Amino acid sequence: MIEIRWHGRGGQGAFTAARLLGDAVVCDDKSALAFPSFGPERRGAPVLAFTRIDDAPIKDRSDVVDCDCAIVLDETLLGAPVKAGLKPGAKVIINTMKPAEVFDFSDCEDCKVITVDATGLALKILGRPITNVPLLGALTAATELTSLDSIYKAIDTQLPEKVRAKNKTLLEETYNTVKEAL
Amino acid sequence: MNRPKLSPPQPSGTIEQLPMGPSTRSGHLIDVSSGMRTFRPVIDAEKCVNCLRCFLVCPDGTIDKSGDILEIDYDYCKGCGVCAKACKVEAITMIKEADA
Amino acid sequence: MALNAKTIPNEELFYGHKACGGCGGALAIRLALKVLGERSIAVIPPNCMSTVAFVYPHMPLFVNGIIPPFAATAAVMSGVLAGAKALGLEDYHVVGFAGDGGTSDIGLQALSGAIDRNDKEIFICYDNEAYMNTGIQKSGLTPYGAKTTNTPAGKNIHGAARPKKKIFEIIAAHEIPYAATASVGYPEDYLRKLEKAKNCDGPSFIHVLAPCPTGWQTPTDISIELAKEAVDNGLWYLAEYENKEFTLNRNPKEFTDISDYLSKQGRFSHLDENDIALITEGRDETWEKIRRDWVK
Amino acid sequence: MSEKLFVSGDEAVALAVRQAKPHVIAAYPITPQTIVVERLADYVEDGSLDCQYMYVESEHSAMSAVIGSAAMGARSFTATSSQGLLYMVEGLHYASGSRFPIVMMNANRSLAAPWNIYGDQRDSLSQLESGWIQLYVENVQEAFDTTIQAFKIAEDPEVMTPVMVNLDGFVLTHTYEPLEMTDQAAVDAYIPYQDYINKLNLEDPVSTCITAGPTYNTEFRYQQQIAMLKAEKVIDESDEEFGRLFGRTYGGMVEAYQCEDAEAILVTIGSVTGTARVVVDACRAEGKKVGLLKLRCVRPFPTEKVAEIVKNAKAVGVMERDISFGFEGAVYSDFNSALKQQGVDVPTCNYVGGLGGRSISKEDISGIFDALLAGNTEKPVEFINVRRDIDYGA
Repeated sequence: MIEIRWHGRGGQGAFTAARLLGDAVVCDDKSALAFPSFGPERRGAPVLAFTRIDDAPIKDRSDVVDCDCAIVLDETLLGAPVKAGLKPGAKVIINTMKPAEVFDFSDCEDCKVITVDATGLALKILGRPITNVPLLGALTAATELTSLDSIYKAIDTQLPEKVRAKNKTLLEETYNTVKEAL
Repeated sequence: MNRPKLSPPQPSGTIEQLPMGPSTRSGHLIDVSSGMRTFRPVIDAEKCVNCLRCFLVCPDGTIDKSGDILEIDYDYCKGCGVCAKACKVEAITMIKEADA
Repeated sequence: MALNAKTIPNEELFYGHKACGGCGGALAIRLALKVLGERSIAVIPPNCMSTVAFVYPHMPLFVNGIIPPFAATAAVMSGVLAGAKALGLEDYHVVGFAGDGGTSDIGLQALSGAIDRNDKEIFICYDNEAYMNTGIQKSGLTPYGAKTTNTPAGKNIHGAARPKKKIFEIIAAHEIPYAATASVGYPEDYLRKLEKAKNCDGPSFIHVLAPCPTGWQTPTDISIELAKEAVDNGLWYLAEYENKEFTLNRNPKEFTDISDYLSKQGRFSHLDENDIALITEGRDETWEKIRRDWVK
Repeated sequence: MSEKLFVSGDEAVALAVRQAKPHVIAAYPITPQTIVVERLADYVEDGSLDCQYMYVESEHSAMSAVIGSAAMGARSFTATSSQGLLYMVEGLHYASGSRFPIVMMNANRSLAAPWNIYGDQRDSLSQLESGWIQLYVENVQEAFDTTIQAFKIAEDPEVMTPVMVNLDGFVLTHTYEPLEMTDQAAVDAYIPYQDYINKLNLEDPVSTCITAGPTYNTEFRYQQQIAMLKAEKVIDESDEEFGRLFGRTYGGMVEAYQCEDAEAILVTIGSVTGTARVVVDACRAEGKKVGLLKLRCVRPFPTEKVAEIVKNAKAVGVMERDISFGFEGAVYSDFNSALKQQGVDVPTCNYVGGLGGRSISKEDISGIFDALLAGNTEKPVEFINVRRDIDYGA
């Protein structure tokens, strides 16, 4: 079972990304659960979202404790919650203009940090700093958990029609940017 | 007299014949109201001018206007006396049930 | 064709019930069903009228009927309407018969919601000015000074301390298509208003004064007459609200004597001159306002 | 070919309701049920659902409205949660007593105070006496399938009793999972609309929901009890038929998982069942003889079935997200009574947990299995994970 944790702020679409990833892997005939950190958090408050992925149907409904990957939609969220429960070899994907080296995750065993300027890409393509879909692109580039094609399908069912095309472009561009950097 | 009549009681049966949930056909009278009466109204047909005021205000609807003269359904009249008070020509008298 | 004793049907649709002799509420329902007809669906919350209409297996209601939760007369009516509409039924009227408490207190939320939905239901409040079914307790429509079992009259308390809620105006404030006040003491006026409610293409509300000889502590034979007196002495008024306008239907040049009306009723027997002065003052204040605002 | 979607529990219920084609929907929004009523409103707006959708001013009115529509013979649905369910309570009894086949989704949520929007089952379990059939589901697919089954159960002429389908708040209502849809034509055939006799009738007037005094009341109540008992078979059969038509089945009233030779059995309700399955598999891999008894239905209570399943176990735990303060969990009481009725003498323990949304972990469950296997059943009622030392930083 692979467990992904999304760190965002209310309104940034962390849960939408968690859902898109889940839907995409279901398109790949895997199983997935996607759920938010349940609660009444308002716009701007730090929130979590989770995607659980497995080949077999997922039955476990307890909280996600350890994760294979943490995705940070906004670098101001960096801190103890991001480091909590990272499995050895976990990947941390951070939306920032800074290089990966400046982030110290030495206390997390074999942790690999990947950075991407998702805000910059989002501003260029969407004209708005919405970073959930680009970070999903970065995650896909870094992990190959699913394919861009499957995410396109997920975008077609989970997102409103008018934002689909631009988000697909943004997804692809981030994917390519991260692939090149790796 | 054109007024609903006392219905015969339903034949006894098993619990299965009870309606499902508390529901049943509307308009089924198994009891009369005459026992609630101490006085009864009596209409003097000679005095009556057929203004139908009594028919209009009877809370129990026991005054039948369908015939040539007004008729009271004594099965369901409770003897409240509203009709007698309402009668402008004093054609209705309340008499003691025992004397009726 | 004007509705009156001659023109309304002879057939009874609420018959053989065990209401008290002289019950104003029973007359209010009886007359309403004569106007609305046999394809009526009557929603009657737990009150005196449902108590006398629905005790299995004695069934004095000759139309469809259902007892809703006390607070939910109007909501059940809405559901009945929605169900009937969804099933394609036609040519029927959904009517509620709630008492003063079932309208102005516990039933107010659901009634407000139903009017807000613009559901075509006819809501009739038969107002006997207290919770009579439970043994005469004060409701929101109990008038100032009335003695009830929870507003007793003694040295310290003189019965109910507040005037009646202006429920007609509260309902009108929803901009309901049709609302009216009525009295069983003016049956022709009530019949005319029922006909309007019947033909109204949306929610309608009639607040009909319906004396209770038991709760008012009066002889049974004067109960309908008292409902007329209340209009004549100005303690009640006959009015309508439609097209977002109020109309006063009866504007007496002179009021009859309030003390006479009060003294006939045991529930007011304790009132002193001060109380009667207060009641008179309240009446005059109300009339000053309604004459100013409701008379064209 | 069935379509595969990725939806939340709330969305699954809305999709199922759309396939059941109710005539009337009346509901009032409350977290975490809200998405059900939002989606249904969308379906009415886009024309994919043809029904009378009522905006009501409270849950009390929502339940009252579906009582009114069901009284007309209309297929009727509502949904609520927590405080909303409690605000409906009066209506629950009107509906069940009148034998109206209403279907309701309840998003299981804690009750105030303390105020809490998260999941536990104290709302619905406080209503075991309401005369409603109570079904509980484990995952989003089961939520969908059970909602469709609920209409069949409620409207069965022998049952004619309202059904409450319970989904754990958030853990099911807000979690997205794969969902296989059913074919609409097959659903139409599975739950065809049928007229019923205890409804109002313009051609031959009926009085319903009427008064029955001491002379008749007992007999009407007895009928309700008989209908509930008959429902047990109908729930099993409805699930079997669903399985034949759609390829998914849930064991009807209960599901026994790895119980045959189990020495320790844990009884679960709702979504925690999934986590417990994982633990059972892990324990079995270690050679521990443990099993799981999932109660899919709590009213009617599957007395004979549970006794039969646990009769050879050495110890049984009942886990519930509920407590009747001053005593024990309501389901535990029922369960013990069922064993007693059936003459089964197995030590039992009550594990109260998951209150107010607290997660129940795999470690919690494996700890319970270890305790049961070790015969630690002296303390009958145990709160799981009470933090006796409160760390305010955590």
